[in-house]
Amino acid sequence: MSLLQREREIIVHNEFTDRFDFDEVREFVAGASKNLFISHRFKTTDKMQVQPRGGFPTYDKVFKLYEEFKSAGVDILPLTIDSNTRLNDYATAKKMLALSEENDVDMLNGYPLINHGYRTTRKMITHFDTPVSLRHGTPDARLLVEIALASGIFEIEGGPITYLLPYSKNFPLDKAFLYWKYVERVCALYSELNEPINRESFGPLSATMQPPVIVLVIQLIEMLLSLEEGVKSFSVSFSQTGSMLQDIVSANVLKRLARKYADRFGHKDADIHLVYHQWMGAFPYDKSFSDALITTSTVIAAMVGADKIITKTRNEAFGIPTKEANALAVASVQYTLGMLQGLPDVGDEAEEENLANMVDEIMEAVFNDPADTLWRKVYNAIKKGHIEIPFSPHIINANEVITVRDPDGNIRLYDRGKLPISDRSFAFEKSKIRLREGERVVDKIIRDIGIML
Amino acid sequence: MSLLQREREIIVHNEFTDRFDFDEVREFVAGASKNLFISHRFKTTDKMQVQPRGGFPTYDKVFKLYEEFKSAGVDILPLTIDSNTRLNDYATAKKMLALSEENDVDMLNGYPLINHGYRTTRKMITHFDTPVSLRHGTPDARLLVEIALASGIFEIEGGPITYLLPYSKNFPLDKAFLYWKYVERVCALYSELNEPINRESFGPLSATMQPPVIVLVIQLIEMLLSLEEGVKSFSVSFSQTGSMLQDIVSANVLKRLARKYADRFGHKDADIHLVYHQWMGAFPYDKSFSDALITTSTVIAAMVGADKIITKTRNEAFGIPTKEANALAVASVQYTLGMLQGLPDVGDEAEEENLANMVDEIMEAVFNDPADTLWRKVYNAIKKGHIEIPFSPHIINANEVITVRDPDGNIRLYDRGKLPISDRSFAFEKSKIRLREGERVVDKIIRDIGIML
Amino acid sequence: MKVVTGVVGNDVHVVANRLIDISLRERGFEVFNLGVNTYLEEFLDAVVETDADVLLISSLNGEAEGWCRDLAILKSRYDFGDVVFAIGGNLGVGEMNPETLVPKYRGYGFDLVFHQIDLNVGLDRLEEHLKERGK
Amino acid sequence: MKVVTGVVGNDVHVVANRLIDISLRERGFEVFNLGVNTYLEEFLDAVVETDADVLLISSLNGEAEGWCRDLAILKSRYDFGDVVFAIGGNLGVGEMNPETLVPKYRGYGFDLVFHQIDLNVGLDRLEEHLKERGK
Ligand code: B12
Ligand code: B12
Repeated sequence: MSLLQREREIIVHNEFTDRFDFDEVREFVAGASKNLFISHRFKTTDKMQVQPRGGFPTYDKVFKLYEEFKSAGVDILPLTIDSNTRLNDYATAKKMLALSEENDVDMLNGYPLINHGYRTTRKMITHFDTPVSLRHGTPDARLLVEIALASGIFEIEGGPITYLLPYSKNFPLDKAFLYWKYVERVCALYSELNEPINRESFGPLSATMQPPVIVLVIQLIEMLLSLEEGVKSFSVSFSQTGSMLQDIVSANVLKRLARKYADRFGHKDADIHLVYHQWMGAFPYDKSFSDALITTSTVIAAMVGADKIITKTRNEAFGIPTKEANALAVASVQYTLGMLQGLPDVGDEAEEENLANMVDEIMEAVFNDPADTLWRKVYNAIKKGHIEIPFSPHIINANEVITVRDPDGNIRLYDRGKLPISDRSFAFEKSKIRLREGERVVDKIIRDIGIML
Repeated sequence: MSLLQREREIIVHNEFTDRFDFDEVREFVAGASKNLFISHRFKTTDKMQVQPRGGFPTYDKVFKLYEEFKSAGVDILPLTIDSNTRLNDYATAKKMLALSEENDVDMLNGYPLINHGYRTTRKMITHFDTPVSLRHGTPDARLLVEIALASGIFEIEGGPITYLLPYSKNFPLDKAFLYWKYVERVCALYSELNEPINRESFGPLSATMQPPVIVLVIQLIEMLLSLEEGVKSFSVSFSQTGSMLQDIVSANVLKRLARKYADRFGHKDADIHLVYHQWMGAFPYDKSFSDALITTSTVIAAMVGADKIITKTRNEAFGIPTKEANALAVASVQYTLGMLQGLPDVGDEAEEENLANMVDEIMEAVFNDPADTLWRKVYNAIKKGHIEIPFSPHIINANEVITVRDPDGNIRLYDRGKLPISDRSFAFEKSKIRLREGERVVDKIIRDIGIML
Repeated sequence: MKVVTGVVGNDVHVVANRLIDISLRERGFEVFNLGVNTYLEEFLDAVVETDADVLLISSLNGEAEGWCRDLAILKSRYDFGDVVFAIGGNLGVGEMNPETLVPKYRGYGFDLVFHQIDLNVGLDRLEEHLKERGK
Repeated sequence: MKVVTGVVGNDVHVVANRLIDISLRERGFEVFNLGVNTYLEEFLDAVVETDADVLLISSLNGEAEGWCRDLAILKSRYDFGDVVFAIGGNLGVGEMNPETLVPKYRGYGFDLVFHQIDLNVGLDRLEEHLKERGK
């Protein structure tokens, strides 16, 4: 028995999981309907795939949610996991699930997949025969991913950085890398049986004033860490910045560099996709404004040429959306994509060049770290502050980079912290910034966070 | 007394108008608040001006509509006239107004301005102290415009072609030119007293498969006819075509050529503005889709750099919108414009060149007509089919041009009819068209009309 | 079978009218299209003149009611035998409840009333109706 | 005046927390910010340790109820004197009616409850409340 297999047996053997039958699961994956694989969908259509977010505590509510989504014309179904499960607190999740089932109130903000188990969940997934994407935010997702794959969920979102720095306060970084290595390897293993399992990184990060350079670096690194373990289908992603041009520039550079770095590391056979998240920051309380924001995001997604769009809802500012509000957004996004025609091909040479330079500079600094493996180099880079995420709650995050918006809404580096970018690149960023006479940077940042309100 | 003044006295002396006091009106215009002039607004702000459509039969309902618009953040108020008044059928308008007032049901699709009169209407206009735009569709608008200007409405939409070919079945064309000449001259006269009166052409035409070349030619001609009479502030306009790129191309070419032709004819001092109409064709019956369409139009308007946007509502497919639905659109468009940032500068050289060439070709053909005045040249051009409007109900319209959409949604000339455009330009258009195997052109046209449904 | 069609009143919405013209012809009707901006009397005269089987009126701009309330009176002046009277389009100003609109127009003398109903759906129903009447 | 603040439970929404930290300092409070992912016991311990005047809890991800229903019991174990207990953010899962939410949290032992209320509005009300209490 391989070391990995031994670890897997330990992981799936716990008080919250019914007997996990590896052979049965292998067989299930090998024979699973192609319709469950987003990697297969990407190969067979050019249409931008529309995927909402969503998950409820109980099986029945998720089932009804999926029905609602299907009738709204969804392309990819989501399964959002509750935040106790994300923090591996299955006991609390269990308690809250019981309360939710008894009282018909939602005491969890997502679906506690471990507590429901794969046998039950698989029924639902195969019933809908549509790709499902696992949305969580879990640093240690080993058990979660085993149960998800066994359930027929063949897209796994996240990564050791993107699901850690924005989602955790003190989870150890090195553990996260190792746990995600496990996830990648399990995904790679299953990928050999049928269509590839798709892995997707979470580009929105903390969804607050994230400079594209940091987003792109982290996307590329998580992609490389995943491909390195044998994953063959990977989605890089980012979320609406607030500037249409910055979104276009980000997409153009990300597409180009993802291919470049994948090829450079010998992964020419890997499929790479681009995912666009509708605005991930603070939403307005006026629901018709939220509708307008959602449509605007959709138009931008079409302009950047995303392969998939992840939608928000008009209820975003208020709380977990009802299934109706959620389905409404799906239908409206599909409508918009269907009627949008004649999109121009846009770019900005100077911006793209500077962004690509900054990304390359940081990537080189990471590669030049003397550690032996890529994940250790990245780990060191984060510890050194060569990589950091503004508004991360994590204690290891450097918290030195400061970003503000330029007059066109582009997010710019105001303080580069310890990011290893050249003076020249940084000067380009700085040159775009204009502060009002006497305005304090913190007030500017508060305004810049709230641009959609 | 000038000939014009004698004509004016005859016009305003009729059974539906209370004594018209020219001196008092002159004085009123001379002393009117600058806030009533959109021409002044254009000079003092860069913000895209948001203007809905709207009009109800009774004074009270229009007053409430304006209140609703103001609290939604409107920039320019509309006054839409009912269709009996448009056809100078003031007697029917009067009857229907009485029925509307008695029964509290709207028996007219707009405000019968003649029947209300300028003394009453002016109270409302000055109360709101906001520019008002007159939307009608009247071939003989002489009386209407006198009453409008006397009421404090300082923007007059329309023109001898744009308010005739799409709006009338058999109104004589030469009369329309002469009646509009009157309108231009009255506008020019008042323009000397205070800020200029703004004239605006109606680019949407019949709002159905209008090829940009025809729209642009007609915009330029109506602009020249107006400037020729002394108007100093003019807005050219067009409506969403269904292809983002075609909108951008149209705007770029229209802006450039409007300046070029204005200058060429010695009107260097005229201010020219660009107005964008949200989708003017058939709207979907799903109101949230209409919302999405409205937001998409708004994004495109921002990309084309319009000075003013004219909004639709989520009720468009159903009927005259309630004031609430109308105000909702205004608020949502303002929200979208406020949050949209980082718009790229887009264009398409080949498309712009071909469009400009076609426009120039038709313009030259018009100028080369041997008639003595511009309006007669244009009149002849329409009679010859050198200018025509697809889906015009007018009996003089040539009805030979056929347009279809190319795969990117651009409206293309499939049959150029008698339009005097060169083989080379036409070949460019034709080369873009793709028909499905065995598809009949009429079925394609029906599909192409209904792209937003 | 002969159909007189057109758009009633001061209404210039011609797009549906063009499509109706084409669709009726394709369905084998002989079409007399009076176009937009046609008054009720003109429609009735044309029905008489052409000896039509169907009068199919469109109205889009919301004015139909004002123009059609007199239909019953006008109908009583001639003998239209079994001519089918149909009206379609957008039959009210503002958003209307079809459940109150339809009976109202039937009261005016229309056999078939199509408020905001697709052209082809409406024409299918017209053909059924004609069949039922044994035409 | 001393304030203990942070985000309760398994909640990682840190943005408001950073802004609250800055705003409280600007208003002259001495701030002990426990950050995100803080449990109720840790908050209470910190209040005791720092001898704070105010405990200001945030919750954004909708889990507050699960974590705060035990406050009354915990409060009864210590003597908190006149410490002001405030909670704010997004206090329910899904869209909630503030009229049922606020009394519920008051029942748990909070003096001030700010559901979906802007930070500065909330802090203004906190200062008023402190004044009223003669602090
Ligand atoms: C950005 C964001 C994230 C980022 C957070 C990054 C980070 N580390 O901070 C990311 C993407 C990582 C994220 C993750 C998740 N999120 Co989140 N997130 C948001 C979002 C879009 C904006 C939050 C924000 O930063 N706002 C800006 C700050 C300045 O404002 P604020 O936090 O809203 O707080 C204001 C007030 O509440 C007030 N306030 C806050 N605390 C206090 C205290 C007092 C005393 C007072 C007076 C006022 C006050 O002050 C602020 C300014 O006015 C909101 C939705 C929204 N508001 O639009 C959802 C939202 C808060 N998230 C939500 C959820 C559920 C999650 C997840 C569980 C994933 C999921 N299911 O989607 C995970 C959470 C994981 C976890 N363990 O907690 C839900 C909460 C649901 C509910 N309450 O019903 C929301 C409402 C979205 C939604 N509609 O579903 N999220
Ligand atoms: C294009 C358009 C115009 C163009 C018309 C160009 C032209 N000459 O044809 C222009 C811009 C000039 C215009 C002008 C006006 N319009 Co207009 N216009 C429209 C719009 C956007 C689309 C109409 C269209 O072409 N649709 C495509 C065709 C194929 O479909 P259709 O006409 O809707 O008809 C369908 C069905 O009704 C059915 N049908 C039609 N007739 C019949 C008959 C039978 C028997 C059957 C079975 C079916 C049937 O078949 C069609 C296909 O399914 C509609 C709103 C909408 N629908 O989105 C407003 C609309 C019809 N217009 C309206 C109005 C009020 C006007 C104006 C008075 C100006 C104003 N106040 O805004 C003027 C009219 C002047 C006049 N004298 O009539 C209103 C009518 C209001 C109401 N009923 O409550 C509408 C609904 C817009 C609105 N919400 O305010 N308009």
